[in-house]
Amino acid sequence: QEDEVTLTAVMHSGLRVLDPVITTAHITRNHGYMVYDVLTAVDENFEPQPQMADWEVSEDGLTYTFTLRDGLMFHDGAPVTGADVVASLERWGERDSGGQLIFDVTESLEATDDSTVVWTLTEPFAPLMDVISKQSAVPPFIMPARVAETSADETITEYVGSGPFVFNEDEYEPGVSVTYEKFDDYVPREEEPSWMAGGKVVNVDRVVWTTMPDNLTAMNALAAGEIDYLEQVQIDLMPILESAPGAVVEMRDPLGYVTIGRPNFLHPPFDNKQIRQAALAALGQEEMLATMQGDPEYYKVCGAIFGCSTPLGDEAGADIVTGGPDPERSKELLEEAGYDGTPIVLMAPTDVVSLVNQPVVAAQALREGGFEVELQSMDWQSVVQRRAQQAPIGEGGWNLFFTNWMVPEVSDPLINVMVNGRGDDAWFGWPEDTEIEQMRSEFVAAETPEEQKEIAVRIQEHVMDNVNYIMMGEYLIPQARREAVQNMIQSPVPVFWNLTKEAE
Amino acid sequence: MFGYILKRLLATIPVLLIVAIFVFLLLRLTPGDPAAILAGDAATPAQLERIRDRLGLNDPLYIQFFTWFGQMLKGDLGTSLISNTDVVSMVADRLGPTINIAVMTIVISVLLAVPMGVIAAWRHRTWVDFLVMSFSVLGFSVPVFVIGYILIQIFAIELRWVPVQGYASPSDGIGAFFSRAILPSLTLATIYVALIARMTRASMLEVLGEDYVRTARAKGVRENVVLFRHALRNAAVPILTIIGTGFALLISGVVVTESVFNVPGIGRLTVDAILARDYPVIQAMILLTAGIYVLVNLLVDISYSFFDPRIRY
Amino acid sequence: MTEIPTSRHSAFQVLTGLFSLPAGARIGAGPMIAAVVLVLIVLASILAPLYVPYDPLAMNAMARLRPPSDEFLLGTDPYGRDIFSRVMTGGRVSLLIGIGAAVVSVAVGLIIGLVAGFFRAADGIIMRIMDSLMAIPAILLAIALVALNGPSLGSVIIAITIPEVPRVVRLVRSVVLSAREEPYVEAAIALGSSMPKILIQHLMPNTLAPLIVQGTYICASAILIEAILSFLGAGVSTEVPTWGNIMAEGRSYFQLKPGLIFWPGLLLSLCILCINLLGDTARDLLDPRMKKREG
Amino acid sequence: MEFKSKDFTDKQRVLKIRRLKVGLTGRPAAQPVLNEIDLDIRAGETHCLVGESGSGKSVTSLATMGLLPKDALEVQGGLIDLEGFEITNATPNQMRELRARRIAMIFQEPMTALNPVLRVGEQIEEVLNMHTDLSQSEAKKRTLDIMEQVHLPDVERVYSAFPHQLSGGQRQRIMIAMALVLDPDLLIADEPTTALDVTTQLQILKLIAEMQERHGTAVLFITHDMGVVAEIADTVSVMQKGRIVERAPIRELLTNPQEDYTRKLLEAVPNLAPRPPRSEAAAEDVLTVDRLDKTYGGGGWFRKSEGVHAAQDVTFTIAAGRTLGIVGESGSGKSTVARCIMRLIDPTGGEVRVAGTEISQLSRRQLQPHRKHLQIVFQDPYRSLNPRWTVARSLCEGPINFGTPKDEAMTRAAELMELVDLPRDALDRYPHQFSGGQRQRIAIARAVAMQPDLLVADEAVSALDVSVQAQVLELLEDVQKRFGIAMLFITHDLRVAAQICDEVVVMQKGQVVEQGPAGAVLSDPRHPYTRSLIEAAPGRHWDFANFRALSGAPTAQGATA
Ligand SMILES: Nc1ncnc2c1ncn2[C@@H]1O[C@H](COP(=O)(O)OP(=O)(O)OP(=O)(O)O)[C@@H](O)[C@H]1O
Ligand SMILES: Nc1ncnc2c1ncn2[C@@H]1O[C@H](COP(=O)(O)OP(=O)(O)OP(=O)(O)O)[C@@H](O)[C@H]1O
Ligand SMILES: [Mg+2]
Ligand SMILES: [Mg+2]
Repeated sequence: QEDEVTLTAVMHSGLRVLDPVITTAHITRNHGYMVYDVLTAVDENFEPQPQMADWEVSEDGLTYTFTLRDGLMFHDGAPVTGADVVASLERWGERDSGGQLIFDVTESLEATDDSTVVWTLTEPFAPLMDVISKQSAVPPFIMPARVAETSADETITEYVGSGPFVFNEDEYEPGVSVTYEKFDDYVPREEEPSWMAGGKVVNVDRVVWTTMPDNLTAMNALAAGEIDYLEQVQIDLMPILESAPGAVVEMRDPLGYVTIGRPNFLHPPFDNKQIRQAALAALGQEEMLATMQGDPEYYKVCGAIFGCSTPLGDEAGADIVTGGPDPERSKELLEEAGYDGTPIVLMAPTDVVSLVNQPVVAAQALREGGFEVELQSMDWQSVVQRRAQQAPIGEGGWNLFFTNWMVPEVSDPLINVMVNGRGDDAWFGWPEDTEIEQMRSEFVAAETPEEQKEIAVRIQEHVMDNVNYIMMGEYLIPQARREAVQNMIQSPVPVFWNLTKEAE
Repeated sequence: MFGYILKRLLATIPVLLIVAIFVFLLLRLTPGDPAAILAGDAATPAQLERIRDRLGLNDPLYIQFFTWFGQMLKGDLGTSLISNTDVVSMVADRLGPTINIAVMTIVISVLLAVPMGVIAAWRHRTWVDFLVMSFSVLGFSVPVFVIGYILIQIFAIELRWVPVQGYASPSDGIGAFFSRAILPSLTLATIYVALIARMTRASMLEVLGEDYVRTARAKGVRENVVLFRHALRNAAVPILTIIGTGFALLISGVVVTESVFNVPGIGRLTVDAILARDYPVIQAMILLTAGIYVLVNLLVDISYSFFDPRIRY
Repeated sequence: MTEIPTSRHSAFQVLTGLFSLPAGARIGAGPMIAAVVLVLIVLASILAPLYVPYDPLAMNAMARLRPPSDEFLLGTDPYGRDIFSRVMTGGRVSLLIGIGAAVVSVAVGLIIGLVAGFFRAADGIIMRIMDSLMAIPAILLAIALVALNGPSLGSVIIAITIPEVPRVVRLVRSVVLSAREEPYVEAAIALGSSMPKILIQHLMPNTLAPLIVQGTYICASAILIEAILSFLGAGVSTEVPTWGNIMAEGRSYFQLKPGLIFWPGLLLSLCILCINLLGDTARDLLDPRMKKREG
Repeated sequence: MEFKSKDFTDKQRVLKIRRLKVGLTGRPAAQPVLNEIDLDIRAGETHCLVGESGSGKSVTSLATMGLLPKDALEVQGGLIDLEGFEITNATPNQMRELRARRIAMIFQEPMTALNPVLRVGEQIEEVLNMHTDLSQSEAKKRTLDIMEQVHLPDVERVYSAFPHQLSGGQRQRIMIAMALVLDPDLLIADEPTTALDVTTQLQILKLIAEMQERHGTAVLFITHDMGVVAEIADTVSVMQKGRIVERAPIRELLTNPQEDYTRKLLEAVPNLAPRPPRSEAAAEDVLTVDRLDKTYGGGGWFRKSEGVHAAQDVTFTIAAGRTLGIVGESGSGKSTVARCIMRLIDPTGGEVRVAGTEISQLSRRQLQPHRKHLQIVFQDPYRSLNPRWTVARSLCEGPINFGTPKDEAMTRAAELMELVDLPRDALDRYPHQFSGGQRQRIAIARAVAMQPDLLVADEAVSALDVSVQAQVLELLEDVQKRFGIAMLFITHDLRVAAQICDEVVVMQKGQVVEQGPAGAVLSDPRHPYTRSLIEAAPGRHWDFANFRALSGAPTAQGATA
């Protein structure tokens, strides 16, 4: 027992929800990858790869057959069967927006035997493999059927998976710390690991995740060697680690995040396209990113709504935000639109570090661009509740808020919720945008990557013109580790297989 | 005595009841929706609505209140809306660190502050008095988190005497516990020391002017005996009182120090719960802290009679 | 005939003395310095807009976290705003919060306390409610209240005030309860004075001295609580600079750019130090029990 | 009357004070508090220090003990010699050694002079622990022994009692035991009996004398009560404004005082023989108290507590222009009766009729119009006036409440100031700018301003010096005569009662034990309690004002010359 290797990692947030299907929270998704396995997963080239199962697609593109590999076993010792897979996919399909689209065209989904699952569609759904292999927001994790039968609106209460780590329920303290043990019976694939695909070989005995509410404390703890790994490093604080022996700062996730602003289409003034465009003109990516990140190495001015380094990413029509703030243009547009000086209610969260800066910088820029701005500070929970309010401004409504996404969460028109144009059914802000819906249907129907790309570019142009949302650029968050921790997989999701920890 | 304790315990019931109603209403008026945090960024309105239904958040307020209240009477504080864990066990896990650190803080504070206050009063209007008072006013003037950072910088980073952060329970070894608990305790103690030293001084000044102190001196009693045997015991009641009411300050301080030193205690739990609108947890926590506060002050009141035989219940 | 003044009236003597400083009143150098420093800080804060070199809100993403220089006297913050301008302007709101919280809680507490102290019938209920308010941890209540109303200046003041009110109520009530046993109050009853008249003319002035002392402490602790609320993310909006939120914003930079915490912290601590010192002095001077030893 | 008359010249001198000067710390130029004091006390001698309040008696005693409050007072010259040891230069340690062994002190307030949180036995034993090497059990034995000597009952029990569990007299016995346990050569007693009942006072005085006899202790006894002086002194020093103005053996001082000041002091002592009765004009009754009852407390949440029967079945009447006195020891219920009559508290039974109206059952509101018929003057002149109000405002408060216009009230206030012999311009001053006697005059003026039918004076002169007391009593009589007010006069001082009352009611434990014309009750008491009260009055056979024994007293003047 003495030479058990424990890895202590400080994660970006406390784990509170243990059900990776019910929530989109990143920390819960990360937890999902520890405990559960997935059927298939994209690799670093965004190519779906087999994980628990191989698959075959029929000629007509209507039948998908999945075959589970041998040796798959849940932590309680039961083998993974086709029934488990079906139940898990069905629960996931109720929660995930991509999943919902697939189930809309599903004829049947059944386990034909213990290791085979057949998915039959009523019409072809080209991106099906991309959707079920996606890394975020909700990947379809496979659970035992009895667990997966829990209603999709209720959280599960049993945490048994077939992933490479076992969740230690006794040592779990919600929001504070969670402990995972190596699952000795896990059989990794043979392939080299790449993102969530490939062999998941565990080289440590225990992984402990904790949170530290104070950034500085976490940095000091890593510098002092009290922890092994720090998921997110505040850029400005990097000098603390630079001078600390044994600490390494590096990039793990090459894609990073986007930060965006979302206007409310229901109420003046942002129900007016020209005024939305004025806002776009008033804002400048560089100013905002620099304030958030400081060091230009860790941000990227980028106007591609699907991300600059993704297959569908394209910066068409984006110079208006990438070219720096243009208050004059903004004023002109406001003039033309007949802006009457109604103040814009801009919601500013105070308690989420990664979201504090944007509204403050934006408020300043918008004012310079001729807007009246009412910056309303509140905690993130209040933002979350308020942004769901469709009421007019005077009755608890809002005009603009900012949030962040991981690049893989916005990387195509199906995943990216902000390009949904279905009015009341759309994401907060509720644009009623038939053109974009049309383009999204075309995207689903598209058969080749080239075709998809072409549609994506049109969506990009449309979004820049119509200002469905304001792309404020990409940024990267480095991680830090002790030198003794090595071989961590480069991926948007921090995963703890493959890595090794030497004695320090 | 027993009758008095019983009476006081009964008297806490209305207090806690008012706290319960107040907090319940306050929380339901506060914007925020636990269903939204549960479901995450991309949830649709229909999904949220269904989750709210499940959590009982769509019931009329009074039904929610009586459901919660009825369960509470049965000792069931419910389950966290967010993490779906039993509130009682959640709180139980977090209580230890806070209580241990609080106790250590009180011990440190009393051991430091009382002699300080006594000496300041004894040497009233001399440089000793000035020094003690300056220190105690200073302890009152610097925000807790700044004190915490300074202590970390000096003792953990520069001197490397103790770890930067974390908590170990005494069962993990006394050394581990002390090395991690000492800085948070000291941080919290600065306010408390200031408070107690100040009150000790004031109370001692008053007592030192009393006739029986003069009597003691007239008996030829040594000065330290005069101070600690004759005067201090008589000065004890206000000091105890301030220890009791200062407990509220301690709870406030705990919230901050637990963040700075990464202690998994109830202060952080409560703040997190408030920010996540995890109603059952907030309700339980505020009731718990209010209960502890009331209880501590009851203990303080009872301890009066230990120091002052005139007080009998 | 010489008479040794009893404690009761010396309290009053000293109170009048506090404002007119009669011959023989001894106020040490400490409180004098404190008063001067405090006045300087208050003036500097109020007049800040007249002399600070930059708009405290003006950002410059390209000039973030600059070290002190001729251009930026104390350097810049993570938004590229001038720290000097922010710190000096920040005092206005911090002091406003301190004074606002002190005035509001003293005023509200005074009214409730007088009522509780005088009307036996109301006393029980009022004190139970006050006990309850006191039992709720101030910070948690404040966070919840700020979450409820949004972190505006007003709601921060209210959030700080509510937990302080019960303390003031208790103080006022205890003064009223003891003062109403005074022979001069009984004499007033015998002279046919009505209850409200006795309450306002005889009893209320007794609460003045302790309230002044209490007020200084509330003022000082309000400024501190504002800082803690900011630290916990429930403070005043960053568009309104206060010492508290400047420090809270700078807290991550404690090791790298201590100025962000040091300067507002210094002014804040100096201020509180002075207020406390003056409060203590007032207490020493006003509290009859303190005088006893010398008298 | 019998005086002590032993000659001490051959005895060893215990205390010798020469040209002692005490002043405010650090202000040698200021008026000194003690100015060139000389004092000698020899073994076995009782030396009394008398003088008005503030004359420096206590400061003298504290200087001798080396207990002057350092930050306020300091010795600025002279010497204090205790059996050859110079106290003014002693180090704190030397002083500490001296105390309790060679010099001990008893203070006025037995209530506050004992540490309330320590058992009394321990407090005595502490002296032994400090100054001797006695073992624990020996110390306890000695303690119990000395407690026996001061006639404490049930010493084992008292040993482990706390001060608040003992009566005032018992506490003072503890103090004496503590002072005498190491057999000091000098005992200083600063007003040791002033706070006690006359009967208890007598016992304590006897005890001190007995202990002195037994141990040969020299006693410096401070008092302002001439009666006490007459009882116990061998020699007397009279102090005035920090000086000793006269010193003489007791008999000489009482029969033939040299100084005007001494003479004035003695003349002011009221006579214990009742004054001649006033003619009984057929006036109507202003106050009728009928079977008045008051029980404090009782009730309670969990158990019914007993409650204190502070007044039971009290019945009396007072006619206009007459004075009725209520006397009795502390706690006998005097104030309770007064406060019931004033309706400051609500009686639990019986009737109170003032100027024809039954007021005991009226509500506050109904009572209000009747308030002007009855007024009260309290004991404590410092606390009965609102310190924040000018005299004028206090004087006008009542009349304005009853609808007098403001300027009219002011004019009336000015007249009243004249009536009570204070300058008109004093109206704009605050209470603290007056002496105690003056303040009591203002309080009387305030009461009189309402032109009441009944004036209640609850210990109205007890807090005042004898000389001031005499003036205030005079004023009360004067006011009564002028306005024909009926007066209820409450006092524990039989001398005062004898001089001012027409009728006297004697109370004990809440009950009236005897009542009747003052002359009858005080010179021919029927109830044993009244008798014991009168017998305990110190110096009761001496007519201080006339420097001779009371005529008709059992022991004639010169019996022990
Ligand atoms: N601590 C002190 N500081 C300043 N002056 C004092 C102090 N104590 C006493 N005095 C002054 O010394 C004088 C003598 O006071 P002292 O207490 O000896 O009077 P006393 O004769 O004992 O009067 P009483 O009969 O009222 O006890 C008074 O004028 C008093 O004001
Ligand atoms: N408010 C009260 N509550 C309960 N008991 C009281 C109260 N006031 C007085 N007593 C009790 O009633 C009894 C009579 O008290 P009262 O004050 O009338 O005596 P007194 O004769 O005026 O004594 P003194 O001469 O000391 O003024 C005492 O035993 C006292 O303890
Ligand atoms: Mg005296
Ligand atoms: Mg009385």
